[in-house]
Amino acid sequence: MKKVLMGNHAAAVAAALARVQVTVGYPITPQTQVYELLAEMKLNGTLAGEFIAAESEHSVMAAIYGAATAGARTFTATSSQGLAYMHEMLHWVAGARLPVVMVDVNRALGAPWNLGTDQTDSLSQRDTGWIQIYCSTNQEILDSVLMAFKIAERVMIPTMVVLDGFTLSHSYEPVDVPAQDDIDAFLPPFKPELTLDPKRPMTFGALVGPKDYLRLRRRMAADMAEAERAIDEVGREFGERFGRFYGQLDAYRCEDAETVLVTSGAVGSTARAAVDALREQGLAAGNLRMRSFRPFPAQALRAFVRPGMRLAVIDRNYSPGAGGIFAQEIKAALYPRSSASVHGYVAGLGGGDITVELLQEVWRRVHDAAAAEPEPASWVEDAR
Amino acid sequence: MKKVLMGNHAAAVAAALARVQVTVGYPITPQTQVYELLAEMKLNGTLAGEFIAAESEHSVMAAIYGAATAGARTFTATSSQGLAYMHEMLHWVAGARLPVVMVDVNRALGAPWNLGTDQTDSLSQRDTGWIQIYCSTNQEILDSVLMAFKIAERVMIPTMVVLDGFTLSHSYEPVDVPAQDDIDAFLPPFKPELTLDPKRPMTFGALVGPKDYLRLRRRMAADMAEAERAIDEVGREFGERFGRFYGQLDAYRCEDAETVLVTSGAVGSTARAAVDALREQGLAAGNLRMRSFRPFPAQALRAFVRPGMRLAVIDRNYSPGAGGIFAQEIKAALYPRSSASVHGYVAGLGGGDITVELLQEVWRRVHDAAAAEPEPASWVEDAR
Amino acid sequence: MLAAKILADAVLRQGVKQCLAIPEFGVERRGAPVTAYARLSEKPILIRTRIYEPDALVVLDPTLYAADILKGLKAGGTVLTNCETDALERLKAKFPGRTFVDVPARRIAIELKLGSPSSPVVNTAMCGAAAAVFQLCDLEPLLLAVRDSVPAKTEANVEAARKAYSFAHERRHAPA
Amino acid sequence: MLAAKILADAVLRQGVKQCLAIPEFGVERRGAPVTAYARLSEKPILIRTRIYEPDALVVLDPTLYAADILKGLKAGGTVLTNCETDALERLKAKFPGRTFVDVPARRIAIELKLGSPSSPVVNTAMCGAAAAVFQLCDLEPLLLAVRDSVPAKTEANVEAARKAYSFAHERRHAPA
Amino acid sequence: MPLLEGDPLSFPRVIVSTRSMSENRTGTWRTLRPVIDASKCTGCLICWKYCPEACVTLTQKVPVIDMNYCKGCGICVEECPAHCVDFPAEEPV
Amino acid sequence: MPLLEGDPLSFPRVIVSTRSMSENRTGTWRTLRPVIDASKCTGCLICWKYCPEACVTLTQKVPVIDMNYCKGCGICVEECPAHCVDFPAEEPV
Amino acid sequence: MKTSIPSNELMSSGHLACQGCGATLSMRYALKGLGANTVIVIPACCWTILAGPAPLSSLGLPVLHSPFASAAAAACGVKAGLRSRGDVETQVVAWAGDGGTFDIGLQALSGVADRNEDILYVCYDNEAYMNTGVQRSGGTPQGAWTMSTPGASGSTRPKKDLDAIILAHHPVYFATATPAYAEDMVLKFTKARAIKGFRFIHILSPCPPGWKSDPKDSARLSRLAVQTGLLRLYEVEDGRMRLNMPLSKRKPVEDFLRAQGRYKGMGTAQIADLQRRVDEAWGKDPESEP
Amino acid sequence: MKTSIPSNELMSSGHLACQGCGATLSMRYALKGLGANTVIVIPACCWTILAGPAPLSSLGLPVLHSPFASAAAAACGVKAGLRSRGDVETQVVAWAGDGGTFDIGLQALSGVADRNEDILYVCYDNEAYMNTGVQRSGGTPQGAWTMSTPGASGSTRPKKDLDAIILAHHPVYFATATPAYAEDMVLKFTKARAIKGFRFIHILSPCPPGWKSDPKDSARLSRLAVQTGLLRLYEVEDGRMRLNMPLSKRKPVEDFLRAQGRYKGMGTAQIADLQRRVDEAWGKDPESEP
Ligand SMILES: Cc1ncc(C[n+]2csc(CCOP(=O)(O)OP(=O)(O)O)c2C)c(N)n1
Ligand SMILES: Cc1ncc(C[n+]2csc(CCOP(=O)(O)OP(=O)(O)O)c2C)c(N)n1
Ligand code: SF4
Ligand code: SF4
Ligand code: SF4
Ligand code: SF4
Ligand code: SF4
Ligand code: SF4
Ligand SMILES: [Mg+2]
Ligand SMILES: [Mg+2]
Repeated sequence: MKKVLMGNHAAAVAAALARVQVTVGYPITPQTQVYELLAEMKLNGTLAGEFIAAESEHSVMAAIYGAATAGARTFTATSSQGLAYMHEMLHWVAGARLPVVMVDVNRALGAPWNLGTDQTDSLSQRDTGWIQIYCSTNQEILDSVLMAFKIAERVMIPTMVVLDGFTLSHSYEPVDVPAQDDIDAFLPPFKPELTLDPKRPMTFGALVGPKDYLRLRRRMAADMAEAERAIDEVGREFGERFGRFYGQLDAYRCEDAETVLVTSGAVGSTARAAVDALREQGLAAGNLRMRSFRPFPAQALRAFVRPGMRLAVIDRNYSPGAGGIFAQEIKAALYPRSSASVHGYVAGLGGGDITVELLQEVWRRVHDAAAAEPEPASWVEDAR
Repeated sequence: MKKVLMGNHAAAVAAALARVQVTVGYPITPQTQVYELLAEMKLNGTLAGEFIAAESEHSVMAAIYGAATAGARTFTATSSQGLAYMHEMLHWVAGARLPVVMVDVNRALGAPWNLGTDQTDSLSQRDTGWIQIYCSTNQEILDSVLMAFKIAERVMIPTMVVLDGFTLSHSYEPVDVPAQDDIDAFLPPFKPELTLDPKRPMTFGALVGPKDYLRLRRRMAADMAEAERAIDEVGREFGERFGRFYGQLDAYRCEDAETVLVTSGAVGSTARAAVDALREQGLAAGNLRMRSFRPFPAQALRAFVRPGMRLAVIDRNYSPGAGGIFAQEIKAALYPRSSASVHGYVAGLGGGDITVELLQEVWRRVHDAAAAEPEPASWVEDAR
Repeated sequence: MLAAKILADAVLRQGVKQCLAIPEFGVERRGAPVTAYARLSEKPILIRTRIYEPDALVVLDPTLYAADILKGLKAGGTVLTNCETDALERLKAKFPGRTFVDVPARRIAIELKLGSPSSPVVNTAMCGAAAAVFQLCDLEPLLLAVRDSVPAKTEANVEAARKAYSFAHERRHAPA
Repeated sequence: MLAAKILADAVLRQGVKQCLAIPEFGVERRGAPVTAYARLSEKPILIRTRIYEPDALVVLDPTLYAADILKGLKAGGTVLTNCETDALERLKAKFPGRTFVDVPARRIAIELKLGSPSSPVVNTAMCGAAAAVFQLCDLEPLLLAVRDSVPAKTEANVEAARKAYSFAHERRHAPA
Repeated sequence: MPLLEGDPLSFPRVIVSTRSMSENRTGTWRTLRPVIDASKCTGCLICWKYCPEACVTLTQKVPVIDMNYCKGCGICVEECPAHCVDFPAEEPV
Repeated sequence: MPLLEGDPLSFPRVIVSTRSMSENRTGTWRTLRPVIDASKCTGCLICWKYCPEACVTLTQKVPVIDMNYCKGCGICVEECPAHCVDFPAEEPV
Repeated sequence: MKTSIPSNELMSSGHLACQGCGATLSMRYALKGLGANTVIVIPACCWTILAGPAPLSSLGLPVLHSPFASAAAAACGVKAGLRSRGDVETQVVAWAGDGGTFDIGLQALSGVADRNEDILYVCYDNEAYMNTGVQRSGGTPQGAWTMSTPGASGSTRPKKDLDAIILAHHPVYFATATPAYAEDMVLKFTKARAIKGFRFIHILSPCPPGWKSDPKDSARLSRLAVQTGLLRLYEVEDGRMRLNMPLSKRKPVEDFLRAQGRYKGMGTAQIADLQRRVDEAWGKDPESEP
Repeated sequence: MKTSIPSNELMSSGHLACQGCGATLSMRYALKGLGANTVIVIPACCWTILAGPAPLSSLGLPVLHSPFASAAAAACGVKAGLRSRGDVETQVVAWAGDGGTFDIGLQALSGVADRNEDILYVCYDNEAYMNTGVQRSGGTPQGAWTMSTPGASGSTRPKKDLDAIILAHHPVYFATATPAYAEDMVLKFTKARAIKGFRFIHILSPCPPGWKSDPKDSARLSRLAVQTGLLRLYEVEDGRMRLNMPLSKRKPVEDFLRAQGRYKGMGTAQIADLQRRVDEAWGKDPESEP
């Protein structure tokens, strides 16, 4: 059934449809409506499981940690400073190999205070061991949250579904909400092997030496590789069931594209309008949307890139002393096999609009650049 | 004067010699002796400034934030979970452009618990906006803390001096402790331009819109570029004053090396023994020690690498879904200009020894590899 | 924002067009002026940015015309207002080439006891007017959308939307 | 670890060799057995790992020989012990080809009231013995190192180091 | 066009606030307008005391409300012991 | 040699503790050894009660101390109301 | 001037508070008491916005914005920093909402109180997370609606007893206040300014959108909270408690509740119950800690 | 059997505690009272080590290790998780040191208490950060030496009044305990087990290396803490306080202090002062909250 939903509500509705058993939450702009709708659904019975209103985000993730180890399917949502405040717990939950699903609504980190969308909050969690999926529409938010449970539970890695603050979180658009039965068929109950159970006492998280620690992390690496497959396979299964297909990458008019706008999040949607406009001008433009960022889709990307292709990477994020994070990781993934050139553009930090006009300009700059030789990241803006 | 100091004490002594005005601390293995020695020095007057024993690391960095904005030279030290717990504040302090100096003693992050050295704690702060310097001896710890203040205050970026848990933190070796007068000449008092002062009231950290936010981050990027220079220049000045020279990179027997062990931290010291051993066997081995990681020394690295060179990168850290972090960032920095091949090796996570024998084996593997084509990171261990 | 949501919902129910409603980003404080954007199209809507040159404008707060909110409006665009005073005439004079439609949303809200006289809640009334003026949808889907979106004082709000819709509908069909 | 630090300090004062003292990594609990390593060299010490095949061993706790701590010791290596019982003879029989030097560190510590009889603190005495047995340094730098490193009961500790040094020094010079 | 112009080093490292918020005229928020009846006013200053906008000025016997800032909350209307503040609807500009 | 061997997927995702810590014999920590004088013992079980190692067993009239675990803390010596626990130095093995 | 309140205004007009905001009144009075030689530390809360977006400021003093959980620690850092530079005079004030005090800021606050750091901590308590649009905090009273306790019964848990928690730390000075009693509030800040060590002032601060009340009622509600006995105005100095506003006759709590939409779900039984509890608390021990 | 203490041992021998560790005694008794149908959540503290390195465990129950600041929240998560899967019986216990309770875990603890989550929180209080080698915590008493308060005067701040802080949250059950009174402790855990809602037990737990005491004295010191009146054994149920160990005659506090090296720096004047404060506290109100 189609409903007009804001992005935050799409996330909350998906969690309820996934029959989460324990939800924990805490308010923060621009995520708060996820939390509020969950509270409301708990009250009216739409959300069946336990609902905990924690006193801080660190405790949110700690409670999730306890609940997930006890065997429950768990969900939460946060943003920006809240995500950063739970950083210690993010590492912990990943190391504990718990298939938690969390929504992060992108928002810039301070100092100074800023409420606008900015991916640095989620991307700066890139080493915590979470799968990360970036959404471009409210429909994709709902679908991705549902798929996230299936992916996470298959590889036992927590999964973060990321959406742009305001641009998606607060925008209303029609979203197709699948029927509960269909979702139940897609997503069976969570039945973990090892849980906290007095009948089968075991200890979780106890001290290990370096030999075990190394092997646990290598196992995690192997499961991350498996997650690359899982994202594609679950996306395909989802498509077969619900008619909307997803994968690690999402290419648009790239077959013969010479220069490709590489985007993530909602910019991926606007970029298609830019590509359409460029194509109308007879230019060989394409858009590659990076849906997954962790595990980094290195293989898929290498398969996608053709020699001589130019990638104009739009980073609505910034790692000080390194540059745009997508551009950096793309370069590392392509090193040294590819003759494609990678051109990094930092734009839209702190909520600046990344407009169709801006994207076209960037595309042209990259396409027309004298040499294929990349410069350090350029900083761009739509001056309006 | 030479003194036998454990690595942690070298750090604390350096902070006192730098005349820090506000020190805040909290215990955590293997950093605790920094905290304890500072407390003792405060008691006996060797540490002149204010000393706050906070109730958590988040508050440590919050208090540092307040003190630094009030215009004080500030110092703290932490490790692992403690560093992770202050993650939100790390972003904040960097955004606030405060030249805080912090020591991080590397230790693995949980789950599960592990106390061994592992760089993932500091490297997973790579997007927070801190300068990061990695040390290989206790002498270098002391020297780097002193230099860190000078670098940080020049570019107004907080600086993290990183040392290996136990391997350096708890090892005793002779350290040359410069005289206070010489240090005072090297490091003048901290005199910030903008501070909290009722006579000149101003607000720090207030909400900004996207246009300002973007420009603030671009300014940070420019200062990070400046920091690359600052690390080299301050290292040179330090060398001229004290006879020990430092820079972003530290190359050993690399002039004619065909394959280079790329290391960081204390492994950089052991790697020289491995290089010596390989050279004795007539092999063209070299060692490149990455002293700075943020800003990433991309330019210096590109200048260092020769075509056809093979880099065997030892990563005592691991980013799930991406691999070893040094290897990843090196690849990105070299893309696509260099024909050097980069071979990532993950080793020693959670405190495993990275021995001379292991390093030689890795070197040989890379040197003898059939093709220069890199594989995904290999996981290695000294089985003893 | 609720108004934008209601309109998007009504448009969806009508079944012809797509609608994407986007808020102004940032700090929202009760009583402070806020902005929102909506795109309507028969094709899927891809662009997810602010609208810099809107085709139409709806102004909920009659005291807000001092702000230069009208400057981006395309020539030939339509403005839906809530003035009920001769201020409207001054506006028309100031912005020639735009069509102004004025709706007594405030009076409707006060009549139906929506909000308090000091701060009447006009959003559902203005929704109704907008639906009619910009031909977004028929009355029925509009009222269903209002009913689904407004949990408190539902019927009064539905009634407000209906009244304003009718008022504006007539206006539109009346000779200008 | 304090013992290792004192030795490193004494070696530095002697001025000939370099010393790097490394602890066993991980959990330390009062009363539980712990290990530490030290490297000595006339050149700068680069290697910063555990020592898997030491040239020499110092065992502070006489009850610890059950643990297989001796297995890595190179043949021809030296073990400094603190047994004072016929257990020493059993050890010698079990590990032929190693030199054993036994020092009454426990007795010295109890005499000087270091620690309690139930857990005497033997580290300074063993330091003294090690300095002598392994010819790390002269008596004077050793005693200075102890004095600088031990804040409590300093003089008693200095005395313990001196006694053990003398004892071991004689032993080493006596026929084996 | 889209490249950020100017030397990045010419932008400040932090933006401190030094200008007064009074540049922001909040009078536009007002939908009702407090009007003091000077004839009834006792000058008790209670309206000054309780104004959250700090926009009632003391300069005269009868307080003056600065309409550039008054948001029309009505506290002065409610609290005035002499009931001398009227509260009609604001006129659109 | 240095490459980690085996399929990474054959290693567990987490290592849970299921075996008892009693595999760890803490008797080696002991430097003093509690010895109960059976003739004086009243069987009051106070030594059992206060043993932090839970290594005093109840199976007999006179409690038996499991020397595999006893760390020689001396609490039983101190607390025994009959003063019947002796505490000589431990012998090296 | 018919009031003892100083006329200088350190808080400017033009700020972004909602109409009838009690938190602005509170700040206005606080600064009158504190004077200009003061640094204010503000964690995430409505005042993050009210203090003004850069480069504007509604406060004529140095202000430090800090993350949500960090007000107390940041303030003690500022104090140490100033002291280390020889400034021992400047007052450092942490100014936080109930969320940043009862919930996410509590740990840092407790630490600072434990160490008796020389700061004044002010909690302006509007009884919910208002800046994010009214969600329950530890300061939300039982029965109050919020967006996260949306049912008719509202919040099911009683308000956390922050005063008792703070008093357990034996602050050198503690006081409660509310804007209706403006002179009292100014006096308390003037007093607090002169004391060294850890001080705490707890302000009940009306909030029209969060309380679902009419903006014009903010002063009235603040007054009613005291007149009904729901809020006691008192001070604790060196462990000695002093009631500032003894009540000979209390108004029914209903007067307070009925003027606020957030209590709409409270039935007569619940109101009677609350009335009974207030009566008991006052009856038992009119001069003791509430 | 001359004791009421159950003979089953859920805590095994072979653990890694120092000789004479009071925290192991406490755990041993606690589990005797709680029984096997219990999950234990342990944040960073000595018990992180004592519970055993993987794959060993000294506890015959499910155990969850959690980060330092998170014990209470993780425990309430476990409870919710179990409940969501239909298990409403299993007890969930957070077991934390004083550092993890007075300091870094306080926020989560207060949140859980505020929400009246159905868990039992136990603080074994050895009065310092012991696992990191004895640094001052909020639980460290005035005058006690630690590695971070190394001077002769030791810690200059009084011990944080955790009991008052917790009691301000009105837990359904609260008790103090110490291992010398083993039967009392077991009883309290048995009792707590049967109650629903937020419960708290505060254990004073001797620690030879941290207290600089002889391992053999651990039971004796625990007893002396009570006999000198420094520690009161009491319970609070539904707001009613009950003293479990009324003292007709108290021993001098000096007996307790002198047996511990950490108080070596306390001179006779300070000891007399402490004695006076203890006398006052007991004299004033022997049955009230300490
Ligand atoms: C770590 C973190 N979590 C959440 C937020 C979002 N946040 C900002 S202000 C606020 C509410 C503040 O409530 P309160 O302290 O009561 O102040 P009020 O807004 O009511 O004045 C919240 C939840 C944040 N900024 N940082
Ligand atoms: C965030 C964080 N900070 C610091 C530490 C280091 N740490 C581990 S245990 C501990 C001390 C615990 O003290 P307490 O809670 O009193 O328990 P005890 O060790 O005394 O039993 C510390 C500081 C940590 N693990 N995590
Ligand atoms: S209506 Fe409100 S803002 Fe205007 S003057 Fe009166 S009190 Fe001030
Ligand atoms: S409150 Fe009323 S009477 Fe008093 S000064 Fe104001 S307007 Fe005049
Ligand atoms: S000495 Fe200690 S460990 Fe040994 S039996 Fe007695 S009480 Fe137990
Ligand atoms: S305490 Fe003494 S008397 Fe009692 S059982 Fe033990 S040994 Fe026997
Ligand atoms: S929400 Fe409440 S506290 Fe915040 S500005 Fe508005 S009235 Fe003031
Ligand atoms: S340090 Fe203290 S609490 Fe920790 S194990 Fe040792 S005796 Fe027990
Ligand atoms: Mg609030
Ligand atoms: Mg402790």
